[in-house]
Amino acid sequence: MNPKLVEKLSLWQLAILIFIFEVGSVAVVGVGQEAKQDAWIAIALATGIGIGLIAFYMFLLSKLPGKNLFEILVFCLGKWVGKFIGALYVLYFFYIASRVLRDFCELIITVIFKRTPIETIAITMMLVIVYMLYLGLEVLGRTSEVFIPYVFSFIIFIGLGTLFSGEMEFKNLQPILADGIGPIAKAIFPQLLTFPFGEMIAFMMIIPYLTKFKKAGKVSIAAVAISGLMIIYASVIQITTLGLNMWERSSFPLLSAAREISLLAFIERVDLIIVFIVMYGIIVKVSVFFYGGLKGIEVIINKPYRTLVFPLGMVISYFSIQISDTFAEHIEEGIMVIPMFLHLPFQLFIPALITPILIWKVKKQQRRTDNESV
Amino acid sequence: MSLFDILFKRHKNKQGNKKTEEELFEQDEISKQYFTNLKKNKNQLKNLFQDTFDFNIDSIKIADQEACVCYLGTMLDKDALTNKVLNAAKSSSKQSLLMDIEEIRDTYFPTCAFEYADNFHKVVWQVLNGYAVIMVDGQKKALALEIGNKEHRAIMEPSTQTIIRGPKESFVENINTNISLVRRRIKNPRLTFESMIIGRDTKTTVAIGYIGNIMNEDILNEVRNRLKKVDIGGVLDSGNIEEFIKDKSFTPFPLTFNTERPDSICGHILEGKAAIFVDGSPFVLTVPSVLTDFFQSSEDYYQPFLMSSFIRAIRYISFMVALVLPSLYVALSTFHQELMPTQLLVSIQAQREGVPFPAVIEIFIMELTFEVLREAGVRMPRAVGQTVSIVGALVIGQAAVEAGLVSNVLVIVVAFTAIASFVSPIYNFSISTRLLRFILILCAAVYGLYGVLLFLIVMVIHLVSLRSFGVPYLAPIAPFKLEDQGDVFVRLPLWTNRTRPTYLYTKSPIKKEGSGKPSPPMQKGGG
Amino acid sequence: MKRKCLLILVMVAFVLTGCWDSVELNDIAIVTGMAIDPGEDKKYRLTLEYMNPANFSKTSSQQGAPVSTMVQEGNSIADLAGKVNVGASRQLVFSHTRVLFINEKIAEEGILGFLDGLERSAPFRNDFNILITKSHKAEDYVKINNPLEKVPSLKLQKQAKSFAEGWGGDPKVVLSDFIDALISKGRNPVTNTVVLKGDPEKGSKQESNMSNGREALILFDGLAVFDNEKLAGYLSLDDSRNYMWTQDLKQTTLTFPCHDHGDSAKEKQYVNVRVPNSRTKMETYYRNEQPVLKVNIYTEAQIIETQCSDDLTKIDTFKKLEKNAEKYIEESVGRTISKTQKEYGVDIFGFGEALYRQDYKKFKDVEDDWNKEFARAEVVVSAKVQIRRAGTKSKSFLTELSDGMEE
Amino acid sequence: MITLTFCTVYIALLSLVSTIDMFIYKQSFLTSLSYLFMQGKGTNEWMINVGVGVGFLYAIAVDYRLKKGKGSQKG
Repeated sequence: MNPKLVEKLSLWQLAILIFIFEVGSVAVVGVGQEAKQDAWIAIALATGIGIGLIAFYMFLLSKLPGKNLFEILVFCLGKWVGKFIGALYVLYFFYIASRVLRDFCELIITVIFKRTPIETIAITMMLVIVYMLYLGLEVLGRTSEVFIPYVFSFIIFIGLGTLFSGEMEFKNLQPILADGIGPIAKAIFPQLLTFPFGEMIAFMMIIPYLTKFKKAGKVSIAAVAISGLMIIYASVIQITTLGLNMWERSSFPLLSAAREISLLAFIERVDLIIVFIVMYGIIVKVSVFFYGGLKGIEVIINKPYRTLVFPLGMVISYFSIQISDTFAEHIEEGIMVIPMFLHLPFQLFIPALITPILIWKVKKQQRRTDNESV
Repeated sequence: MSLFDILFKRHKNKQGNKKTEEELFEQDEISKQYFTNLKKNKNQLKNLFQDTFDFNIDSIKIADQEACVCYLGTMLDKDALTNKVLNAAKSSSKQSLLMDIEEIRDTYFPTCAFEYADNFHKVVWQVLNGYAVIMVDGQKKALALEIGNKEHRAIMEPSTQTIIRGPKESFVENINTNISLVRRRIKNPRLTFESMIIGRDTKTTVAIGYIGNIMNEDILNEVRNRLKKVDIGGVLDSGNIEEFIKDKSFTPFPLTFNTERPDSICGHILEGKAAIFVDGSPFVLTVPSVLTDFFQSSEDYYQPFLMSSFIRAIRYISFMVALVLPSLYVALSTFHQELMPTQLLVSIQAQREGVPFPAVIEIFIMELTFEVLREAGVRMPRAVGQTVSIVGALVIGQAAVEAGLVSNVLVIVVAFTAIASFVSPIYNFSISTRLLRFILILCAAVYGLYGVLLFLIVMVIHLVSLRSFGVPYLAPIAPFKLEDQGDVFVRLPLWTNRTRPTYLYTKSPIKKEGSGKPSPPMQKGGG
Repeated sequence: MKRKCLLILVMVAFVLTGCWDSVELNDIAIVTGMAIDPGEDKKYRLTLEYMNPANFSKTSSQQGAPVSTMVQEGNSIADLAGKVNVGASRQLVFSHTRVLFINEKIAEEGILGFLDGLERSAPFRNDFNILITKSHKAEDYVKINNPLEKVPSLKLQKQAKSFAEGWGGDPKVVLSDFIDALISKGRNPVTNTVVLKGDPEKGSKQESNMSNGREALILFDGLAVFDNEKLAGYLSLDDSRNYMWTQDLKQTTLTFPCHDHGDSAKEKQYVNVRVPNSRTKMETYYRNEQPVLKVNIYTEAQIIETQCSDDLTKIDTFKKLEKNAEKYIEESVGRTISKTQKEYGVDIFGFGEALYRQDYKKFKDVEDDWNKEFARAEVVVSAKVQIRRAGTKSKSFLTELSDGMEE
Repeated sequence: MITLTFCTVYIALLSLVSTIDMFIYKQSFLTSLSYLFMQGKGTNEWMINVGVGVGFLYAIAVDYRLKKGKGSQKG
């Protein structure tokens, strides 16, 4: 007797998923270094753009309720072209999933383990994700519901902990807007725009499966806004605790910041909290991308995705190691290649291109049904 | 006949339960026909029961008719039988009026609980149930009389789930007594008990108890269907049934709640759950059950709410402790020395000096020893049990440390884990932590804290994928229900708790109207 | 069925892999202190101090010395730490390092060589004190016994903490602060210094714990001032407290004269106040192309001891004492700053950073030779002291005495 | 079908990764593709290769079972 494997998410679960998706990895990796001490301003502005972005995605989805990105592509571009673009999206999602997984493996290897091969981390992590997705999207949503209090309160705790340990120095945030808005603009475009906010394109695969689709827009906008606030909070912690120089040089700034916590002469060395936040954040992120890709394949080959979870999960863990030989290559690709050649086209250009076609086709369809009904 | 028997019957007819005693006998290839000829019936019975020593067929004469009374001598009180039946027979034999079976009953056994058996299956069934069956020659029906006084245990204090404040009754083996214990507490005519017979050989009576206008119909049907599907030789305890109606077998977590406390069963029934009574078992099941049920004791509702909330928090914490403390020890001491405060690390290290085993082996030895001791302590006769605990305490606590086999800290870890694992009010929930603990220790030994975290995540994934009769196992937490939070991690005052658990989708979700907040009497006048 | 397969796979993956990083507690030694001296043939001479856990066990205490040390020479610190097992039996764990002693000779040559390794590697935490050793070899400092704290480095760290909290004499410089100051163009690093009094030979013996007096004692001895990565010179212990006034000093006790009259220090009468709380605001600005360094100190105090006969129940007395205290603080802090300007010409106070925050454009112009600007700057120190209360007695008996004398 | 999808995704990702390597290291497509297989001797990369292998076998097994299931349904 298998439990019913339902693929429905509640609004609350969607909000949680978006929150963890956005905050999980970004809070730890640290973003907006180009903007220096004004990173939080850059993030605030980028959150505004991110809200616009998700509103735009929601607009696309609302034109054809219940259809996901791939079905919209097929609807707009016809069966063959649509499926081809869809296949490119599948590749994009899988590739990003591998990259995200790699981020986490690097963290674990650098921070916790010295001799453990990175490959085992990738595989074990992927097995957990495979197990989760095999049980369905709903399980992902519910697991996140269980963990959200921890993720949320741990991030808050890090802030309070560093504050009460006396490690925060708010003067590190000064001077504000020293070099004008040039650096901020540079930080926003393309880095902050695409990572973390643009990556929400993957939610175009999930939002159609909501129980209450109509309210999804407002909820996801609220979730993006809250996660924006959280990222600002995290970056303020990082900058004030570490100082500008250290922050720019740290691979995992929130971790370095958390290491400064020392309360009651006993609560110290709380690295584990960070590892947990990242770990769960990464699980959600990889799952969402992976799920997006799988759903795309489902549309393309017309078969349920469940049997594909395990083999393709292994492929992702394989590529998480293969995408780059060295950490330097990984970072360089992340800065030079990925935003311009992968993120921007897939997150902005293609959706922007299909918008007019979509509107036109939907109108045509409506007219036809109107005519028929008349 | 008592009230609930009538209710039984009503529902048996209404629902048309297929699983009746007759059907079960058909499986056993016993013929159904009841003859008007007494001899044939007698022979049929004798063939069936063969030469079991306690089966009696005594020929008597009632109202000048050939008759016989058949019964299992071990199942009923022979004195009562003599008083009731044989005296009646004696007194009636003087008359020479032909009476049919209804008249016989009305005349001679007006006070006895009775049932007519119009087919042979019923006759056999009533004999097996400890009735005395009177068969009269030439009649189409037999009369089964309840003589009563079967041996059973008196109601005592619960032995597995003791509480300090609250009712001190517990269920016993007899199903009718158990049902009456519930009935006495819930005086609601919509409280319904449906019975069915399960078990090819034991033919155990199983009853589903619920309140008709609260319980969700879909869940109830699911319960009925699953119980109907149960096909098993013997039902000796509710545990047997439990395994058949679980949603998923491959899980360490109990998917049905069981208790021997009538008050907590009543609480569950009032919330909109179904209770499953099994004859012969003092443990009654309730379904659907969710994880948080296992952290709630009925005493929580009898003590002040602040205290109860605190104790509940303690339970959740000790659940986590029982689960992860040993693995945390392994992970921290063999992988992440840097995460421990210096002083703590030094004192642990100092105690581990000279211990010959790696930390994993050390903790495995101690945990295993403890499990063995616990098992021995449970199985031993009570007189010897003392010895076991003394030996255990000495061997584990003292000698092992002094011999340098294990370290002091480890003893503390194991002892604290063990005590923490006893905190869960329901025993079979604490068993699940025992099993998972060992897996967690393995994970910690292989991957350190990363392994522990990974396994905890897997465990949560598993938990959220579980369902108990269609209700998500982690129900008020995930999917999150704000309305139910008043009785999950904390217990808010009873007057705030106005709704039944929403995850049960009850027919009447509102328990009571109005706030009912207690307040001091209004001040009269002003001035 | 499929799920079971998957489960088995997970189990296999778990069990077959793994255990790479596990190390038993019996196989590690916890490093608590490091000392770096110039090597004889090679670049560095590293002394590691690690604990002997048997000594800390409750049941069999006092087995052997609480710590042992290991000396090696090599060209990089990480290399030395890596091959320490040439002589030590256990793997060393560096995450609990408490103190890093650096010989002043090394510091004079520059300490960039090993800072990166310490910062980059994950095991090192950012919570060890960096101390410059004067007089003796750094190696000796990790060997000096003490009856209260068994581990020399732990003793030093505790000492530093108590000193910082009680008197405000330790700038609490940890690795990240040091590196921050090193990178920053508007600030130069400082660290505390220690000096060894007594005979290190005797002090390193266990027997020395048996006597009441100390054979050898490690004392704090003011600040070491760095010009970028090189040691430029020292400031005295009093100067180091004055330095701390500019850096948000938390607690201290302050002794200042209560009268203006009297010349030599011995003739004067003094008041001692305890400062439980103090805030500092630094401002740097240009006035007619002349940099001005302004320090505003706001502080609270309560009287601990007085040698004067002034009536402590009077508002006027409080006002007078406050004024004297302000004057005293202003003078002494000003003295320290101008001493630094004149002798070393490096900005250890962070005035450059203050300018960076307050006037970013101006700082951009001068950042490359900020130290020169610092040296020629005008110093303005203003203190604001509020004496709140006067301990458990209101009037001193001295007041009564002097009253009686007057009558 | 599962196996086909598996192979397609694998090859497509492989070419994507080598294309990116091509730009990063400024070398020809084939060189970067061969580097993907060449590098990692002596490291633990065999593990992920085994992982992919297991995934591939799994895909074949599922395909086989699906086919058999279909066949028996028809027959």
